[in-house]
Amino acid sequence: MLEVKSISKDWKEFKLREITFGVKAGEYFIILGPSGAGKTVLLEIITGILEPDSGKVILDGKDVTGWPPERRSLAYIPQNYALFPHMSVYDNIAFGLKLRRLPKEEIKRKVRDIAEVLGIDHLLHRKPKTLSGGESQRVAIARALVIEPKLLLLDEPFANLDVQTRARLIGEMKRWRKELGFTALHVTHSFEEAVSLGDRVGVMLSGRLVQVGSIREVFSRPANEEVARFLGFENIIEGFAKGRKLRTNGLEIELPVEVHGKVRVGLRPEDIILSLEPIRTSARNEFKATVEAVEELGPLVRVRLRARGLELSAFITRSSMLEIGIGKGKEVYVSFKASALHVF
Amino acid sequence: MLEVKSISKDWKEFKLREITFGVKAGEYFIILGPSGAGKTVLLEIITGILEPDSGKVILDGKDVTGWPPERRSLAYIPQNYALFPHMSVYDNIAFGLKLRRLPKEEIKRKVRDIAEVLGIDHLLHRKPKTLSGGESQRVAIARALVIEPKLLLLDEPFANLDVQTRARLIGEMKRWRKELGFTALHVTHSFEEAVSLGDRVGVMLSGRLVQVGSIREVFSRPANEEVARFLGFENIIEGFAKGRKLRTNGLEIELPVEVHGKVRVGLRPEDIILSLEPIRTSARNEFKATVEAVEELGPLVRVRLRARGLELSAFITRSSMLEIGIGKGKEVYVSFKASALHVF
Amino acid sequence: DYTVAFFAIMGSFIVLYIAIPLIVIFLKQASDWGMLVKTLHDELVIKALKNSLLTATATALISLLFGVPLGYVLARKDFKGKSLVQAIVDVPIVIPHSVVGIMLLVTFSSAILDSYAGIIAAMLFVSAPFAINAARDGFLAVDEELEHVARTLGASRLRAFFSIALPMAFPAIASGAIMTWARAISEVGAILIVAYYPKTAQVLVMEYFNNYGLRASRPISVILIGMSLTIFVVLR
Amino acid sequence: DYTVAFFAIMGSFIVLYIAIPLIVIFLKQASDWGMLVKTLHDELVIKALKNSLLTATATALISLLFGVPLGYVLARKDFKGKSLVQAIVDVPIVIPHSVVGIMLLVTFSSAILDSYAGIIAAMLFVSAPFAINAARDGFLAVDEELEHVARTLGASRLRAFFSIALPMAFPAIASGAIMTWARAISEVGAILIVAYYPKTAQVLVMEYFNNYGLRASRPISVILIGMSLTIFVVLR
Repeated sequence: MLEVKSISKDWKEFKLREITFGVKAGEYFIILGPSGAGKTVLLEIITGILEPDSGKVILDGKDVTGWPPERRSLAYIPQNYALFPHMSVYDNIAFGLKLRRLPKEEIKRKVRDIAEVLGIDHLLHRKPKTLSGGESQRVAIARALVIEPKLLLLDEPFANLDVQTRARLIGEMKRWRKELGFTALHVTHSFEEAVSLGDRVGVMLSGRLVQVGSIREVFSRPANEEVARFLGFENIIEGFAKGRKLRTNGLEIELPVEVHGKVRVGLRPEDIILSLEPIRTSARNEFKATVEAVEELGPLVRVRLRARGLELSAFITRSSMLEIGIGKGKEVYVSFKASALHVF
Repeated sequence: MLEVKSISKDWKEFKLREITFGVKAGEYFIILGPSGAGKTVLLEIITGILEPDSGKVILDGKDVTGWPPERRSLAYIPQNYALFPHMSVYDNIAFGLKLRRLPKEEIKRKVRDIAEVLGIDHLLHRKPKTLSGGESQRVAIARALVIEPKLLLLDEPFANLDVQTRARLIGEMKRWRKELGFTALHVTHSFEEAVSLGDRVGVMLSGRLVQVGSIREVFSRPANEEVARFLGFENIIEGFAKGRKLRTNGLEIELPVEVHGKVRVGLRPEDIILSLEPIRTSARNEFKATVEAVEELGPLVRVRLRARGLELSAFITRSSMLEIGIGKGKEVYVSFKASALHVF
Repeated sequence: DYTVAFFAIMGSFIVLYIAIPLIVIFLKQASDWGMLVKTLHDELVIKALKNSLLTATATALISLLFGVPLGYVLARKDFKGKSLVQAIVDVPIVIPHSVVGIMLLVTFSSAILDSYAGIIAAMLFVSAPFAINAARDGFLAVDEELEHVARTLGASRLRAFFSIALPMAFPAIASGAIMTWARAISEVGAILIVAYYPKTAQVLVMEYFNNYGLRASRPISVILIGMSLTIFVVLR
Repeated sequence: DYTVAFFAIMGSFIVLYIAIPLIVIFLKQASDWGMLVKTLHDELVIKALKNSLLTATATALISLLFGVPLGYVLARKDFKGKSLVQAIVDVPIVIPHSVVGIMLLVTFSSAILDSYAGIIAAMLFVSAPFAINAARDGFLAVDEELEHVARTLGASRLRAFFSIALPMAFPAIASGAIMTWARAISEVGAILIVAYYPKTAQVLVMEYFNNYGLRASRPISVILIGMSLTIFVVLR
């Protein structure tokens, strides 16, 4: 239903390069990427707010690349919701219907219907600035869905909400989708939203759409090192493999599968265990390493380590940091299971 | 050398209440607290930029509460470094010395000496805006230390630096202290800085100094529930204890020590293990629980759970979330060691 | 704190220098009530006040008609020569008022000489920048995203302008219009050259002063100050 | 995009309305070179230009002397009546220029009549707000933390002002001073009432126009525009 064909665009600091993908009717497609990847620029090109430097946007078989936004029959919910502050919630939702010159009674009925589905029928007389974040987001969704768009475009819709509201809205989003049956293209940096909502996921990194597939596919088989890093494989180890042994930087690492030649393996920092005493078991790789730096990430701490020539990054909790007494220069034992390694 | 006596102050949204503590000569004292606790207001009262509503600031036995900042012989490094942008690095460092009307040659010598210790002698002719964050911080420290202040006040000195620079500067700070032997009062929200630098630590929460002691003391024996929460005991369980059993919300929990009567115990979210199958061993408490919400915190995920009437919060890594397939409504097994419980 | 106290004393001189003439003229006029009443019955004064209000209002409306679209373009579009346009808009502020009159006469000559058109031409030149800059700032404060969303919901660009941008920028534009009006009615130098007739109140103040002295021109002044200050209070 | 194109066309009318008189007066004068040269040798003109420059410069300096301390206090201190002070500072912008002259004469009478002091008094009233507001904005842009740090390093409040706040706010204050100067030299209405003599260039333009017509007043106008635009370009 939506086809995006080799879209390229230079816009401010963003550079989109040859982006191609399709969204099927009824599908919920998620574009997952870190901030700065150019996700918003891509959405604005699809809506017609920006023109691409090259490439095509095809909607229901028609090339709409040069069309103005108002002719595309899409609905767009930007990250800040963009409710019209000078209109009541009712007028916000009715905006698109009034433009379509529907009879007053029908507008009233449609607004009430969608407001009921979204649980905002008690807010219709309020002004947007009196609403909470979650209520604003519901109004923005209602305003978009009431015009029955071919495609709903959502830009980080739950990013500015507190945790409870966010969890509730993600849950309800599934219900609304069943009830109203819309097609959606949703961009986000949140794995949680991707897991909870996405039929398919596209991973977008620095202006390129690197991998498209189901979340499980993408997560278990990252297309390349870049995707792997984005998915949390902070440690990428390069070396020469011979069967189940990998030689690198003077170390020998046991692999989960047999490979030969030059390979790269990925290892998540949370799969590394640190200890003061060696805890050798048959299944583990274990080395002595020196702490190079410690970096707090809220309740978690990232420890940067060096084992001979190999640099590794590990996550431990703040309480373990204090218990083990980890600090710069400390010598510790690093261990991880062979099965935690991911061979690219 | 510095004594702060029952300082209270209402300033903007901050409310300091009866703050009392002392810093001994040669000591490195850390005030640890979340942002919004009023740490900066406290420092500004000590410098004389703000006047307290009540209470006294005593420096070397003299009551300096009403004195203007320039008479107090302190040096203050605010969070943004506050380098004078219209002066070269040399003039920034020499600023305090020129005010003291030292002979030109002596100023030159002193600036060069301190710049050498801090490793910024090659930057003396540069303008502040051409410096990196780490360089700026070094210049700010040099400018403060060159006047040989009785006391150095630092406001979140490493908060705006990248991880590498921060780790390096924390390390060097220890060296400079040995070399120059100053007394310091350092406010921060970072446990890492407290652990690495502090001789003693005061925990400041919403305008009150709640506990003072060594970091190990504070961390192993939080004075109250509030401190415990700040130190990461997100789960506080209240119930009636009888020996080593705690009854609460229809559950029975094994305690590490014998107690009787109404008690509260703390449990860190990272000490809770989640699994799909029961993994009962003698040392563990284990319950069935329902996932109420999932909240991403970078590489970590906070899972909010309900076991009967008990609400718990647990940390797991993002990869475990995906492997176990945790989402709202899912039933899982929650377990934790008795020894992970902290009885207040 | 001696420094701040000293600065405050220095500063209060200039504040008093502005405030005292305002107070003095009202006080003196209060002790000369009869003259004020007489002035309010002077047909010439009434006519001149009408002329002033009429021309200033017309100027403000014309400034809006052209200034609002220009402000919108300056706020929303980047184009070659934009900074030149912005510079031209700001030029009138720095040109001596009598010179403005000469420039306009040199350019439009008899088309504007001694006519309502001339008064408005002079006022427009010196006051239009206020309307343009206020409109530009007003539109800059409206998040363009709102217009984008309106367009995805089916509004044309013009429709999005009238239903989103204009109503939201309205307070800024209105206060710009009031400033434009105030600047227009305060103009004297250019009007003296371009259009001494039809006589405006601000010119009449000068004429009464030259012909009959201070006492005769004071009541009209008080009336004009009253009007200006009312405007000013509305604006804040 | 038709809407924006239409807006741009509407907007360009007002831009052209401001630009064309500027261009026309220069072009016309270029074809009348002799008159310009003659004017430059007219002693009256030279004297009047000197008077204008002198009084405008004096006004700018006085505005700075009192306006900079006031701007600092407005930027750094909260006090009761601050908004009233700010309102008083902005009042001169909305008062008709001839009325400003009357107000000043009513208040100061013969002390300022037909003297340099009178010219400066009139200029100061209308232009001081520019200096005050520019100084205030300049100081607001200087992080107060810098002054705090200077003080902990041993500087008194006054010393911190002179070594930190003033040098950092200097560009803003300088551009405010230039605006003050430009506004002062552009004033006509108030000066005509307070001090027709000693004659300033902006008044002389008017006198030549009244006595000898457009052709005689044009060269002085061109010279004044040249000066104003130079100022304007320096400012940007």
